Amino acid sequence: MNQSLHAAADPIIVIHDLVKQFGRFAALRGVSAEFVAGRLYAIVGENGAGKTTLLRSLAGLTQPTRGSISMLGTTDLRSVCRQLGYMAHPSLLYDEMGGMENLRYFARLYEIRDDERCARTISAVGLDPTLIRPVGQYSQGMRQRMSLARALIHDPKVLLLDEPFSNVDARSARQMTHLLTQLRDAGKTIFVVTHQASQLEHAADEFVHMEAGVIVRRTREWMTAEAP
Amino acid sequence: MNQSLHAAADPIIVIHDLVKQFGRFAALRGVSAEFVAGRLYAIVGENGAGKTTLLRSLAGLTQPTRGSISMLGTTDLRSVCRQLGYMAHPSLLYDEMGGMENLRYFARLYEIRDDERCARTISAVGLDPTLIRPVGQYSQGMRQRMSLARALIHDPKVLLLDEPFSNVDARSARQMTHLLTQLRDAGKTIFVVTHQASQLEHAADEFVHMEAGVIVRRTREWMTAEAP
Amino acid sequence: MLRRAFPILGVLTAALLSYGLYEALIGAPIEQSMGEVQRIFYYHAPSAWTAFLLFTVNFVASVVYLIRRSIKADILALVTAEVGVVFCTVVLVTGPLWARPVWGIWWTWDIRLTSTLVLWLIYVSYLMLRRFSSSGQTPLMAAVLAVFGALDVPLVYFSIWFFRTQHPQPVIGGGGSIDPKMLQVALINWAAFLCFAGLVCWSRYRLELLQREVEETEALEALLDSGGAP
Amino acid sequence: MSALATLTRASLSKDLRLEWRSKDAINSMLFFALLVVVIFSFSFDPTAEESRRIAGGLVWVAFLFAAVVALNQTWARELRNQVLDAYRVSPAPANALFLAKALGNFIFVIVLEAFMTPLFIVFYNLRALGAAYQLLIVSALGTWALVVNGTFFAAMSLRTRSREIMLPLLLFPISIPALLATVEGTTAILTGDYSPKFWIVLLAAYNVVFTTACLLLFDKVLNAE
Amino acid sequence: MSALATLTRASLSKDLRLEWRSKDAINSMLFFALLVVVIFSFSFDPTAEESRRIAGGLVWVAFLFAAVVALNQTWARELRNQVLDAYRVSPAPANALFLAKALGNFIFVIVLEAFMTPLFIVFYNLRALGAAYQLLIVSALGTWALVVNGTFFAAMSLRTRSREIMLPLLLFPISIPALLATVEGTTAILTGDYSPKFWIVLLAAYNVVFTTACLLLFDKVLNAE
Ligand code: HEM
Ligand SMILES: Nc1ncnc2c1ncn2[C@@H]1O[C@H](COP(=O)(O)OP(=O)(O)OP(=O)(O)O)[C@@H](O)[C@H]1O
Ligand SMILES: Nc1ncnc2c1ncn2[C@@H]1O[C@H](COP(=O)(O)OP(=O)(O)OP(=O)(O)O)[C@@H](O)[C@H]1O
Ligand SMILES: [Mg+2]
Ligand SMILES: [Mg+2]
Repeated sequence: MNQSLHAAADPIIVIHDLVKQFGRFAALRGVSAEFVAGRLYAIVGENGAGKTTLLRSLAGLTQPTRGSISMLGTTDLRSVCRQLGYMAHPSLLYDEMGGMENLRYFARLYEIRDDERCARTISAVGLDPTLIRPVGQYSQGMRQRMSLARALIHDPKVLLLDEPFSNVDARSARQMTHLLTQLRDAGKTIFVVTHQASQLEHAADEFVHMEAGVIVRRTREWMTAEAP
Repeated sequence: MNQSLHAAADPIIVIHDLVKQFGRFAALRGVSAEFVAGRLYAIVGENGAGKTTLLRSLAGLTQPTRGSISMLGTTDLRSVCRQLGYMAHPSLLYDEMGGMENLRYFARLYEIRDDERCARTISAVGLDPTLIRPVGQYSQGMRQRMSLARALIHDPKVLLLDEPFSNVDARSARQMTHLLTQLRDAGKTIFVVTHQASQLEHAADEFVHMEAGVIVRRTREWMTAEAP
Repeated sequence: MLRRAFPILGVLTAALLSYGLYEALIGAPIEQSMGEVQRIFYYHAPSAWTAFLLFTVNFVASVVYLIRRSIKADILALVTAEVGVVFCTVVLVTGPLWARPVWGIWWTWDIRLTSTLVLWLIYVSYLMLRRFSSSGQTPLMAAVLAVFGALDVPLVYFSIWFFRTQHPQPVIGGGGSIDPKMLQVALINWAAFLCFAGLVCWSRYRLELLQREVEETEALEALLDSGGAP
Repeated sequence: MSALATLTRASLSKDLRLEWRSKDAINSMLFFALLVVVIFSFSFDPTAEESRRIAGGLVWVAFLFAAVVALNQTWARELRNQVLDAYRVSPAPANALFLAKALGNFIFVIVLEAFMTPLFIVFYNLRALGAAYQLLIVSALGTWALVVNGTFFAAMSLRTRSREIMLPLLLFPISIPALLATVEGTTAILTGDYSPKFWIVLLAAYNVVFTTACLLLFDKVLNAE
Repeated sequence: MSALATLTRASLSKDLRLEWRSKDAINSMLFFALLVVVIFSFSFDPTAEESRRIAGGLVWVAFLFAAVVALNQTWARELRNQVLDAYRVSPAPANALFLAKALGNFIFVIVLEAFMTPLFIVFYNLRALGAAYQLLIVSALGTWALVVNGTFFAAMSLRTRSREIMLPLLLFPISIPALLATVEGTTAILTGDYSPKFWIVLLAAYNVVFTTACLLLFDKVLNAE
C-alpha cells in the first residue's frame, strides 16, 4: 500500500467551507477537507448526511451555495471533467442499448472513437463485450459493473462512486471491491459512498464519516459508529 | 423464545410448487415450503432470486402462474387479507399527508374508524402521533417506521416486509429490528426480506435462502453464503 | 432611510389615489359619444402603462440575474411580474367592461386587446413556472423564460398587426386628439398607480428578501440542532 | 353497499382535501384550459352565423383535450410510492376507489367547463337559441361519459409503457359515439334547428351501459398483473 | 464547431436508432394523430367553402396537440436512469444535445404531419388555390418554430413538478405568434385570397430569434441546479 508515500504529497482535491442549501434545508453545512491522490476513500454516514450531495458537488453536478472546491489545482471543475469518472446509484445507461453500444456512445462524449478501448474497458470490469442483450435486461450486479465501465472509459484520475454495492448481492460486491482496489493501486483516487462500510473494511485507505452535512471524523479503520 | 413450542404446530402458511412467470422469465420456479406461526423468518438471497416476487405472491398482489398458497387454512388469499400486513420497499403512503392523516385513511380501508388506535400504532413504532409534517418530509428512517405502522394498523397475524432496512441508517435499522422481535414475541408471523441479513442475526428464528427462484435451504443461523 | 420614508410615501400615494379617483369620477368632463362609461378610461389606460413598465423592469432584472446571479435581481423580477400581472388583469377586466356598452361586444381581436392578452398569458405562465419548479432552479428557469417572453413581445405585436383586418377600430384614441383635461386626469392617475405599484413592489421585495433570509437561517439552525447529537 | 358508499366518500374526500391543499392541479389546469380557448380562438375565425354551427364541435374538442390532460393525472397520486398496493392488499372493494376517482374527475372537469364556457361565449359572441337548461343536461351527461371511461382507461394505461399517450389511444375510439352525441346535442340547442332529444337519450343510454361495465370490470383491472 | 456537429450526429443517430428499434413512440403517435383527425372530422362538419377558410386552423391545432404529446417524451429517455447526468459530467457541449433533440423532434413531427395531411385532405375535400410549394415552406418553418421552443421548454419543465402539463403552459403563450403566422400563412395559401409573404417572413424571423436564444441559453438550463 502506498499510503506513507502519499501522505506528504500535495492534495489532489481541496474542499473549503462547502455549503449546499436546498431551499430551507442545508444538505452540506461547511465541509472542509483535503484528499490526496492514489487513495481509496470510503464516505460513510447516516441517511441524509449529505454524502450524495458532496459527491455531486465534486462531480460539478450541483452548484454549491457557498464555499469552493479545487481539483487538480483548479476551481473550474468544468475544465477538469475529463479527469473525473462519476457513477451514481442509478445506472446512467440507456436500458434499450447493449453494453458495447452504450459505451461507444459515452466514449464519443469524450471524443474517444476507439471500439477496442471500449471492449477492453468492458472486459476490465468482468463483463463480456460481445454480449448483445440490452442493458435493461442485465442483472443488477452486471448493470453496476457496466456503470463502472462507463465511468472508467476515459481513464479518469478521480473516481466518484455513489453506493456501488447497494442492492447488489454479496458476491458481486466482493468482486467490485477487488476491482476498486486494483484501480487504486493503479494510482486512481477513488471515493466510495456506501452504507455497507464493512464491505470496504480491508480495501479503503480512509473512512470519511459524515453527519448532518459535515465531516465529523476521518479514520484509518472502520468501526461501527456507536452512540457515545 | 417459542421456537420449540411451535415446531410441532400446524403450519400457518403452506406453499406448494409455486411458479411465477414474467413473460419468458420464471421469477419463481417451483417453491414449496411450510411456515409455522409466531416466528420471524428472514428471506435472503441474491438480486433477482425472487424474494420480492414470493412476498407479493403471499400478499395476493401477484397471481401465481402455477402452484398454490394456502394461508390460515384457505387458498383464497383475498378472504384472509385482514390477517395480512404488507410493507414494500416504497413507502405505500401519501407523501402529501401527515402521518396520522395517512393512517386514518388506511384504517378506514379496514373499516377501523378509531383515531385512538391509529395514534397508539404510531406511538408503537416510535413516532409522534401529533407530528403534522407531511410524510414526504420525513427522513427515510421515519418513513419506514410509518410504513410499518400502516402495515400494523389492523393488527394482522402475518407480516410481510420487503427490505425494511434498505437505505436506512444503522441506528434506525437496529430500532426496527428490536420492534420486529417484540412483534414476533407477541405471536405474529413475520417475513423479512433483506440484503443485510447480519442485521437479523440474533432476531430471526430461521433464514430462508433463495436462489434463482427456489428456496435452496433453510437454516437456524445466518452464515455468509460462500461458494461451495 | 427608505424604511422611514415608507409611511410618508404611503400617505402620499393614498392622497394621490383619492385625488385621481375624484378627478376621474367628477373632475373630468363627460365624453360626448360614450357618456359616463368613458370614465373607466382613467383606470384602464394608466393600468396598462404601469403594467408595461413593470414588465420592462422584469426583463431587465432577469437579464441582470442571468449575468450576475444576484438574488436581489431575481426577487425584483419576481415582484414586478406579480404586480405587473395584477395591473394587466385590471386592463383586461376594464377593457371588456367598457367594450360591452360601447362596441356592443365583449371582445374583438384588435391588436391592442390581443397583444395585451398574450402579454398577460406570458407572464402568468412565468408565475406558474416559478410556482412549479423545484426550489433550487427557480430563479434561473424564470429568468430564462422572462428573456423568451421579452423576445416574443415584438413578434406578437407584428403578427397581430396583420391578423384579421376586419376588426372594428377603437372608437377613440385612433386619431390621437384628446381633451387636455382628460389627458391630465389620466396622467394624475398614472402617477398615482406608479406610486402604488412602486410601494407594493417595495414591500413585496422586502418581504421576499426577509423570507429567504429566514429560510436560510432556519436551515442552518435546524442542522445545528440535529448536528449536536453525537 | 353502505361500505361502498363510506369508502367512496373517504377516498373522494381525501382526494379533494389534497387537491384543495395544494391547488396546483386545478390552477395549472385552469390556465391550460384558458390557453386552449385562446389557441382555438386564434385559429378559427368564424362569422357569427358559422360560429354557432361549429361552436358545439369547437367547445367539446377543447373540453376533450383539457379533460384528457386532467384524466392522465388521476392515478398519479396513487402510483407514487405504490400506494395502490396498500389498497389492493386491503379488504376495501375496488369499486369504491373507482367511484371516488370518477366522481373526483367529474367535479374537476365540470369546474373546467364552467370556467371555459364563458370564455368561449365572450370570444365567439355566442348565444343559445334553444333551451339553455338542456345545455346543462347535455353537458353533465357528456362529461360523465368522458370521465367514467377516462378514469377506467387511465387505470388500464397504468400498466403500459408511455402511459400519457396510451389514455387517448384507448379513450378516443370508445368515446366517439358519446362525443358525437354531445356535439350534435349542443349544436342542436345552440342553433335551435332541431330537437336534441334523441342525442340526450343516446347519451343517457351510453352512460348507463359504460358505468355498469366499468363498475363490473374495475376489480379485474385493479388486480391485474 | 466540428465537435458540435459530430456530437449532434452521434446523439441524433442514437435516438433515431432506438426509435427505429422499438417503433413504439412513432406507432402510438401515428395512431393518436389519426384519432385526432377523426375526432375533428366528427366534431366539425363544414361546407366546402367554409372548410377552406377554417382548414388552416383545424390542421394546425391538430398538429399542435399531437406535437405537444410527442415533445413531452423528448427527454424521457435521458431521464430514465439519470443518463442526463452522464452527459453533464462529460466535456460534451450542451448545444449538441439540444440540436440533436430538436432535429429528432423535427423529423418526428414532420412525419406526423405528412401522415395527417392526406387524411385531412380526404376528410375535408381540400385543395389549395395558391401555390402548393409555399405550403411546404410554411409547414417546415412553422414546425421548426414549434419544435425548437418545445424541445427547450420540455427541458425546462423537467425541473418542475407535474411535468406533462407544464410544457403546454410554457410553450403555448410563447408560440402564439408562430402559430398565428403558420395558420394565417396556410389559410392564405389554401384560399389564395392574399399573399402569404408577410407570414413567411415573420416565421423566419421568429425561428432565427428563438433558435439563437435556445442555443445560447440551453447550457444554463441543462446545468441548472
Ligand atoms: C376589451 C379589452 C381591452 C383591452 C385589453 C384594452 C387594452 C388597452 C391597452 C393595453 C392600452 C394601453 C396601450 C396604449 O396606450 O396604446 C389601452 C389604452 C386605451 N384603451 Fe383600451 N383596451 C380594451 C378595450 C377598450 C375599449 C372598449 C375602449 C374604448 C372604446 C378602449 C379605449 C382605450 C383608450 C382610449 C386608451 C388610451 C389610448 C392611447 O393611449 O392611445 N379600450 N387599452
Ligand atoms: N434536490 C434536493 N432537493 C431538496 N433536498 C435535497 C435534494 N437532494 C438532497 N436533499 C436533501 O439533502 C439531504 C442530504 O441528501 P443526500 O442525498 O446527500 O444524503 P445521503 O447522505 O446521500 O443519504 P442517503 O444515504 O439516504 O443516500 C437529505 O436530507 C435530502 O433530503
Ligand atoms: N413485473 C415484472 N416483469 C418482469 N420481470 C420481473 C417483474 N418483477 C420481477 N421480475 C424479474 O423477476 C426476477 C425476480 O425478481 P424479484 O424482484 O423477486 O427479485 P428479488 O429477489 O426481490 O431481487 P432484489 O434483491 O433485487 O429485490 C428478477 O429477475 C426480475 O427481473
Ligand atoms: Mg445518497
Ligand atoms: Mg426485491
